[in-house]
Amino acid sequence: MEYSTEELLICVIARMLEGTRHIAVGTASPIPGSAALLVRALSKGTTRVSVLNSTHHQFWTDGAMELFDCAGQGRIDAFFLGGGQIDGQANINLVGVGDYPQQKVRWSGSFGSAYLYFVVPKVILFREEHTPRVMVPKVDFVSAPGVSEANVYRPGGPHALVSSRCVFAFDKDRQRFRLKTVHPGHTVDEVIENTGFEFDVPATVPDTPVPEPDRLALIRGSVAHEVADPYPEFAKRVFGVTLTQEKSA
Amino acid sequence: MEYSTEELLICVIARMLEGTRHIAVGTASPIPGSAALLVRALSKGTTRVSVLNSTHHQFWTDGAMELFDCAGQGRIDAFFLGGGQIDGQANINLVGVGDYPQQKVRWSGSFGSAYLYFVVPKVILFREEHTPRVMVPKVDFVSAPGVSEANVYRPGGPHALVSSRCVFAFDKDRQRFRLKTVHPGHTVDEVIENTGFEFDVPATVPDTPVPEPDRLALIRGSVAHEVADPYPEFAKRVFGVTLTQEKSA
Amino acid sequence: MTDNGLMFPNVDSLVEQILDGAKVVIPATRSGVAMEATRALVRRRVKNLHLVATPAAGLQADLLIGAGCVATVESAGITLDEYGQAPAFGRAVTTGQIKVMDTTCPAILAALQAGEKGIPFIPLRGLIGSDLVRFRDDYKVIDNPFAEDDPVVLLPAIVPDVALYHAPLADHHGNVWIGKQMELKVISHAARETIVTVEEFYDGNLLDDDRMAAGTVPALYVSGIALAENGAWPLGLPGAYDVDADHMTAYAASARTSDGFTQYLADHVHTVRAAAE
Amino acid sequence: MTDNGLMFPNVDSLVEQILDGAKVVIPATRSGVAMEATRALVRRRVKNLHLVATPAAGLQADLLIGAGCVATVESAGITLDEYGQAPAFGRAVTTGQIKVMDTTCPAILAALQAGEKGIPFIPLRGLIGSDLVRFRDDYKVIDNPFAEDDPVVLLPAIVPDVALYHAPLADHHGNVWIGKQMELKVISHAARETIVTVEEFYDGNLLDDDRMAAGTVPALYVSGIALAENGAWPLGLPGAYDVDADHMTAYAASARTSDGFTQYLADHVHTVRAAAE
Repeated sequence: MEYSTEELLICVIARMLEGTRHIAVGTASPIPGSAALLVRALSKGTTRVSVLNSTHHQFWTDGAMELFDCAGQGRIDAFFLGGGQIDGQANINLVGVGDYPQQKVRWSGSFGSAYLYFVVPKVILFREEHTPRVMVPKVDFVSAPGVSEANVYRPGGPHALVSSRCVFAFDKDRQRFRLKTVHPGHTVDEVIENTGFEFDVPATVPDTPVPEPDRLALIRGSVAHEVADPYPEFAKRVFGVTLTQEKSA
Repeated sequence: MEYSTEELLICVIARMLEGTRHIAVGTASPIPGSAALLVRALSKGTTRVSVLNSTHHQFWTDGAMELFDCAGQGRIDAFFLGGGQIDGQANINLVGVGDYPQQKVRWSGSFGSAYLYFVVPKVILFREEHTPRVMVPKVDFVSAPGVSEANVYRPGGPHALVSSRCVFAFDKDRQRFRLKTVHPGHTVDEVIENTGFEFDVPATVPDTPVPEPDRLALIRGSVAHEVADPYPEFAKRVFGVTLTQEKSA
Repeated sequence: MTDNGLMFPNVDSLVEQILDGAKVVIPATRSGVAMEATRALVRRRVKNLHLVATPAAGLQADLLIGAGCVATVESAGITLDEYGQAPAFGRAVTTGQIKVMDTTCPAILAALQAGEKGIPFIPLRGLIGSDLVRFRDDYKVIDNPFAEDDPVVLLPAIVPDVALYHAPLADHHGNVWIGKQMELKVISHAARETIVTVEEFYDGNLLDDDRMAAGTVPALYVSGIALAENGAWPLGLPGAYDVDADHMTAYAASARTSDGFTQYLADHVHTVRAAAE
Repeated sequence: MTDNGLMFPNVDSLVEQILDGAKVVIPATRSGVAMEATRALVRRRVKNLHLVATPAAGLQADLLIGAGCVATVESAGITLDEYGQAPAFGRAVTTGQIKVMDTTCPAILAALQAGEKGIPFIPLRGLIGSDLVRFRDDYKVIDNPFAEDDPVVLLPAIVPDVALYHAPLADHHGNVWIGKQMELKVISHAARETIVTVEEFYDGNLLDDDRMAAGTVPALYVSGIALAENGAWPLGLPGAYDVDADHMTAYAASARTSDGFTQYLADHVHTVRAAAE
């Protein structure tokens, strides 16, 4: 069965999240958002998904504080973070390139990363662009560190890094990434070449499993429609789905 | 014009509060509550009065936190506290008699006193019973201290103590009460005899001014009706006013 | 309506969720007290509760204390308000039957907000020099690190095992409408579990209407709901019904003695179940 | 309706309340941004604002920064979301025109809640080891006094001079309905003054209906209100209207250069006033 890169990535992330009780998804994360909604569909309702800015997939009534308070209470089990730069210790940089504060390139800012990375047990780093300018030896600014000293309160942290080329697992003890699978059509050498940081490469690196047909059907069906609420542009581009205007009372 | 003790006390307290921007009144304070509502009536609406548990005279929408947060923000200018025991340093005891914790007599507890006494600029102590068992040399338990060390953050504190016999002003520098006026029909000697703590007595102690006729009219008119909402028993007993059942939508 | 496991057929089965020794946070007298659930707890003979009042309590605490269900009370005050002192509470303190963690209203509220935020402690102005601080080993006074010579009290966060309250409405998704009693939102967030009785059910989803959503605790925080018409009786429920003044007066009179309290339990707590059986 | 001094005849007179150098707290893009008031501030050529975002901002901050109204931005992020990076903000940082106090969302929210509570600081988990702490001299790491060897970050309270936002409704008493955007309650409480534009007026008193009261900021906190239909345009207002995507796309394209930004101001900010005069 044919599939797009987006659909492959949705299935990759969904596999990491099966059985999760409560997944929260940030504002600029349509692929992780779709993965979370797929997991919910597969869970027959036992997985809760809170998509920020969605009309229908969020449960907040306490304003901007609630996501963070909820995470602090230990009620959020998985979240996604990205990064303009990501390094081999899973540090992420959402602030900019060059010497802070007067940087050469300025991005938007760290948002919730410096908190959620510490308190959400399973944080999946997701960044499609897999080039040496993103996957760097050392980030120029640490928005949120990948690892902490032993005495720092940190129930949460990085679980894996998913890109358009491969999946890295994060090894907390070694404080490094390990190449887990390479997406079909990509190679280990290509990953090494495009990654600025060092990582562990096992003797054999399997291919990333392709999307299962039943999941592709779910993605293109209910998930595509659900994801069109928070991410209309994405749903149109990837699934050709446009949400009919439907306002809450 | 004839007046009751309650009406005298309402006028005494009201005189201390004229020009106040925002007065808050606790749950068990019908006389201070009436005084606050009188001040509001006299202010032509510039004084704001928040009566706890009133349907119509409070502005809270943030639950039990709001009164205290509001006081912490400096938005409450006057409040009332009582005490099962009050001593000459304006310490108050709302907890009980005897050695804590297994006391001989246990009262309800300190409520907001240990906070509001510190942050509300003008706290008026009000206790009708003026006997040596209430006005003690030293309280058995300090629910809230009358005075603090110089380095303690304390924009608020005691302004006066009003009883059924007299008015004491509190002198912050001397950390003692000074007898200010004695209510008509009472004497300085009687006050001394019934007060367990020491206080300053000026050479001449004037009588407490009697209620002005226009204020009595206001008290018996609009104030009596307004106070019947939070304090129905009091309004019935003192003013013979019963609120007709009127529910908010 | 999905079978979300949140709906209990009656109050007695609902309160099975509250275990002996639980730290139970309860609302103030006028905020929606789960009195029917409280009577069910007394009938179940729950033991060693640690009650946390938000920030004060009344009849509910007095009943549980008098019935021997309580080991510890953390509160800024226990009172029957215009009906007088809480008699069972007074007896339990003077005889040393319960431990009281005395505090002041904003301290208990701030500590619950700390629990809500997942922060380990929270500072509060005031308190210094009061015997509340002297007798609370768990309160600490530090120098404000942001100023010179500025002592400030730190309160440890409160994370209750259970929040228990009575609300006007819940929907079949498990969302609970509390109106403007925002401290109920705080305790629902702070506690690990939230157990609620409601006056009635709401058709539809409370989160779909922004006017209702503002005063709604989402199902995310809720562990169990049961219907209990007049569930706050003899206390009132804001916007719904007033306190039963005659009953409160009668309770205050009965509970003045241990025997009278026992008789009250027999008449108003235990017999109800017998009648229902 | 009483003449409570809160009602302003138009947005231009309303924003006179915001002085040069004020610390102004603003909501996030989807929470009710007072864009009409922002354009009025640009027309007034307000200077040296210290913006505090709750906890991030977008077009509003970008416009004010590009127009030279801002000295400092305290924020967890400035972005046009799906319309790209905030171009005027990016230029202002790379040229050193503004000071940025970078932080993380829950830190700014917690610090505003500390302002709301009148506490001098508040702790927060996380952050340790990030460059946010390294570059924020006003953040402190202490040892948690309630545990052994447990470092925790303390954030100083934020007490803004003014909160500025756009809400769906206000009544003639000065009460403002914000729905479930509870962070607007927090900033209204934390700030010394609250300045609001509203879509429309509500007949009656918002506090009289518990359904509305739950989502209402009482007049007690409000310093000024003016009517501004479509006042969040080109941003959306929850429950009322969506973002104007075409306009946002056009802004993002124009503002990519300084000249384009100046032209945008001429076309959409300054000319409006000229037309109205």
